[in-house]
Amino acid sequence: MNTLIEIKKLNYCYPNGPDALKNINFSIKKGEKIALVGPNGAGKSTLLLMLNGMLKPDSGEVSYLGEPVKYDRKNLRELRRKVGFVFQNPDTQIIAPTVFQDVAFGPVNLGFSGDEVKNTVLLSLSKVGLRGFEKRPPHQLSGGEKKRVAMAGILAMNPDVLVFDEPTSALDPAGSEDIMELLDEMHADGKTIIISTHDVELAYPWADRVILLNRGSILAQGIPDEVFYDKALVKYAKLSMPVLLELYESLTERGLKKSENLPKSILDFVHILSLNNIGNYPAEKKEKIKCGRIHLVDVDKVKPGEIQKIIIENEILAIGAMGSKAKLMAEIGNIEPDFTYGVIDKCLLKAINGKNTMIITSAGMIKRVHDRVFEFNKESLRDIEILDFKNYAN
Amino acid sequence: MNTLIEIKKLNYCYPNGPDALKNINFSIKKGEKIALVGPNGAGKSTLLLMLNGMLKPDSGEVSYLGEPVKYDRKNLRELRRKVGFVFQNPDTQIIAPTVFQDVAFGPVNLGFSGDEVKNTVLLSLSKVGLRGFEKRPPHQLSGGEKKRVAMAGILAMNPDVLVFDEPTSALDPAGSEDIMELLDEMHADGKTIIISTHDVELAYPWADRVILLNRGSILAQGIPDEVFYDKALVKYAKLSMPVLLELYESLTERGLKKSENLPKSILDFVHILSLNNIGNYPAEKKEKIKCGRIHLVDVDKVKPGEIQKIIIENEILAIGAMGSKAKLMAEIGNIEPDFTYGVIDKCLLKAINGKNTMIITSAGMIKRVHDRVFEFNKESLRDIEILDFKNYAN
Amino acid sequence: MYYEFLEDIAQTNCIRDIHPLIKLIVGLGCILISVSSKSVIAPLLIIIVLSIVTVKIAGINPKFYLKLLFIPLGFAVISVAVIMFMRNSGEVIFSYPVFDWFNLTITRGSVNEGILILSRVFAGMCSLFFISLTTPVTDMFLLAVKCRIPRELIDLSMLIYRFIFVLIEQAIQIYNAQKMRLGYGSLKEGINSFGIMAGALFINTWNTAESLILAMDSRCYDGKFALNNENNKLSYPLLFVAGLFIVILGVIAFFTKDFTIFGAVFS
Amino acid sequence: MHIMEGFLPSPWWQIWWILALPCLIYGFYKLKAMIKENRELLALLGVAGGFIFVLSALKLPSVTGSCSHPTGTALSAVTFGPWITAVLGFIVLLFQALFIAHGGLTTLGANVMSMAVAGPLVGYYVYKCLDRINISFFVNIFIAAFLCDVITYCFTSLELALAFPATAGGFIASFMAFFGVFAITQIPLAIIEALVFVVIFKYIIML
Repeated sequence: MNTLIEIKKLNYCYPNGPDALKNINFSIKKGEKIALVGPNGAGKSTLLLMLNGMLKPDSGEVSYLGEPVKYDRKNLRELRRKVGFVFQNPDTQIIAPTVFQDVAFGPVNLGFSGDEVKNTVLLSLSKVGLRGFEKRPPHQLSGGEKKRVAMAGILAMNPDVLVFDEPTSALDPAGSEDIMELLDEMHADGKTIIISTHDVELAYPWADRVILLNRGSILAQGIPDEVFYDKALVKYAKLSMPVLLELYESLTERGLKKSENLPKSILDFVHILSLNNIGNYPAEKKEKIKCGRIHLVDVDKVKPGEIQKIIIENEILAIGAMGSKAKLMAEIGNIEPDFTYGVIDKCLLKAINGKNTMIITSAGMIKRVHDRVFEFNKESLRDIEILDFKNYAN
Repeated sequence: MNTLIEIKKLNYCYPNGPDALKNINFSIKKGEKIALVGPNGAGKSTLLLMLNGMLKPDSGEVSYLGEPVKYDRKNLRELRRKVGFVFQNPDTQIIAPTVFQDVAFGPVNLGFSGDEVKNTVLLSLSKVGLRGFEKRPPHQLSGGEKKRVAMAGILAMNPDVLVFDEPTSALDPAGSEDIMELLDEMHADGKTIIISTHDVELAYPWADRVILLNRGSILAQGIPDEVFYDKALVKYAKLSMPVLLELYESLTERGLKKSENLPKSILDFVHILSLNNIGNYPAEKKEKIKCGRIHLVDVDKVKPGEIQKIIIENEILAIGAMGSKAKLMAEIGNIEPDFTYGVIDKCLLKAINGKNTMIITSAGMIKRVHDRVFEFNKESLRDIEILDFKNYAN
Repeated sequence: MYYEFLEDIAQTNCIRDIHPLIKLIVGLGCILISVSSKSVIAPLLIIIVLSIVTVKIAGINPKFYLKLLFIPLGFAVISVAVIMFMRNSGEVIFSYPVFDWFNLTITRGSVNEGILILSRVFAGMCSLFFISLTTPVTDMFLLAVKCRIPRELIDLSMLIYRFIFVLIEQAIQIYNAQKMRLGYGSLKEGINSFGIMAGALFINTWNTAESLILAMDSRCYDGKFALNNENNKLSYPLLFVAGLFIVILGVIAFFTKDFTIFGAVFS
Repeated sequence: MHIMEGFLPSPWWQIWWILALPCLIYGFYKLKAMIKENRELLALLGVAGGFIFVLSALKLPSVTGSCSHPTGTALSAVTFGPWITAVLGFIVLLFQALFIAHGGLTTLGANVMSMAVAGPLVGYYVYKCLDRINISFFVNIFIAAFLCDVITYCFTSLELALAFPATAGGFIASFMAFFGVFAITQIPLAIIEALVFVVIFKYIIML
């Protein structure tokens, strides 16, 4: 992995304002998922605006792929094409009177031809699950839909890096999960993703790396476990510990054996407790019973009509859909997925309780499922099986 | 407790829009804490707007203290004075050039005299912890401060019922905790409080009663435990289960003994696990050791300077401040409180781990601390002691 | 407090997918025929036909449509009354002396003219409603480009279109918040509250503009706005029918030009 | 005070369109020059146009029968000058006709002349002149906004009177009649709107 964005000794203050950013140093590697975490007013948005040259630092340097950013018109345009920025409030980001026109705004200004524009726009809209919305005026969309239009508008410019300012603010749980799922899909597509948020529950399981910001300075950066498990640090940053970590901490204080990894999800927590011989599945206690199987359906290879059959034949009790294509397929096949976010972990949880599950997803994410299950099996000494349905028809 | 607001067979639809509310029936008793929970677009805000007559139902009845609401000018004014409404977005609620003028908007319209206006405004501002902010222009305030100005503006009209639309939206954890703490203070002041939210983690431990809304209809109403523990219901309402409940459910599925009450906080969870003989404090396992003590300091009776002394004399390891007065005192006494929200439970958690804690609070909340500790002792068969510091000086 | 936007209804009406050109030909054609009609026949025909089309085919709620027709009533009645008293010709049918030197008089000619103007107004409004309720403005921008209207003007219109809806939302929120704190109670409070709201909206406008500039910049704005890539399919048979309809109306208007209710006294 | 669709007969609606066009073209020419110099102004003008629409679409509560709010155009005239305001006013009036059935398409020319050209122009220059003679700022604002309002409706009466001159007394008598009838609602409205305008400026200055 090579360094994509590097910031060195950056200082910035708004005209007539207090210092907004003080001595910021960090670098972002290609393919990372970074969360910039801090309370309101910590300088998160200001820092993000540096990344695509919307603000120019007073001193210090921002470089992209090793080249210091030049603040002239041509170079800035180039940078902004590569570093896409999705603002917090979609109402001020959506410019045009229809969804199509808005998503086409970037491509048209980049000088794409008519057909290219059309193709990119339709592709971007289908990526965010909004095909068929082309003619709708933005003011008739819901908050989550507006956010996705804003995303499509940026995706249409095909950037390498995607920057999101508070991607889930003002969204309800279902809306937030949709958006986070979309971020994962984009990441699977090879994009580097940076989000800013004050929601620790959101950042903790999602991010590869966390940068903790307060009052314009970086307090800490590292993997989420390290950063969020430091109680004093989190408190100093005016944030709160993720609930699962706080519970884990309370329990270890009361004598729970510490585990190698900190719990990021319900699955992890159940696993940690079971390592302590707590809450083991009744049958599991007596003998090593077989875990449930995970049935992995490739959305491009299996027809919607066949899914019902797989479900019945394999005694499947819960279904997860990963990605917008999978959700669309579930809808066509008239299946109500039980999980649409954090799908793999939720299916693993069902599996260790002896239940069969199915994950519907597209080719890009299949490897991810295998990896996660392999890793979990290794760690927990279980043998959860994956059945691939790539060529069911044959 | 007598019925304050009652809604019967209410129907409403926006002109040319789809049905916004269908056959709504519920009643709110004096002194309740109600959370109206549902995804975005469920009709929460529309329903709230019915409560003070901003919208008139197409059919059905809204009554206040047993009297059906009359939609004429005079009666509406009276109703709006009694049912205060704080909007989601403070930017559209506080628009006067200074904080003082904004808070004074309601009292001036009520025809208060100059002195009365001044007194009410200053009192309201001190209730929300913003004394000294009178001359500040609102656009210079942080999100949390703006929200508190909006609250002060409503408090200044001295309503009986306070309605909050998404009180913590867009606030960071510290800001949200401050606001929820304020709601509790107002509740202790005798106000009935209704909030709308899509944040289940927020509503679950806070509310006395939850009304679950989706697509304009009430799906369920009842105590939070009942409503949120129903997985199918929560999923149908496009919400998510609170994390602790989800974990609890997974563990019971794996054989954890069900407890009488569902876990609302980390404390409850630790307690439930300890009932299962899990994660018991090492010392607790061998013999019944003494729990930590809770030192309860009345903010009106003890001087800030004396607190340091109490801390040292009693080996206090964690300090909680409840209410804005307590926080102010801690600041004066140069003490950094460890807890400012969910204080009692957090101190109980410390206490069962054998640590001494201190709670600083004002007279109105002292009884609440005693009640909660008494209840917890009864339930968990522990004997956590409270030491009252009401007259330390004497 | 605020109006329902016909645009929102147009976005979901039943004949949204017909090419805007056809709908504009019908709407504008009817407007032109009704303002130039010399008798009430053509306007009455337009009122009947377009109302049926709007309600039955485009599927607009008839109650709402009727409510819309009352919008012009106040202004129309007052103005028509003035005209009836001012433009006398022919036989006097009503006269009332107000002062010694002044008679309020209505004549056959002025009644005829009054009725004619009223019929034109209602036919004009029906045609306008037909356009407003069936043709979303978003469909018209591409047409405007084809008509060689300068791009800057169209781009500006598109921005205005978008921000009308953003700002109206804010205005409603501010208004509701004021209303809940008992603003607008008396005329004085009303003026004060409205002024504060307008001022706050003005400030918001500038802030919104600043974020908009940022957003446009971050999306590589280079002086271009995108258009919808395609309009609805233009159906030539339908175009022909629409054209025929207008021609027939025009012919009817021409041959009935001498018709008056109270006899031909009006030139 | 919008003249509705169908009210103005030929040739008057054509005449007002023909008179409005040069004003719009001149305004557009100025606007284009402004945007060329600083492209960001397009965004500002777009949002400002939205603001004018919203302000004029809000019904002033507690004043029934009100049907015109030139406050928006007056504010724009002070900010951007009267000619660019004419272009913004044109777009806003077009949207008003289509969105909320205020005004019409054939009468658009006449409405643009009265509301987006005559009113703002007089208001703007009165404001500029009074500014020179050291009159109190708020009094000046009041007078300018009041005149902006009154001129708009004088102009509308003029347009109506020209189209419908009285049989006895001709244009003058007709003008007096329209002017008199509408004065009942429009003069109080103009005073109220001028007061609102003063409050707006007091507010903006305080920030």
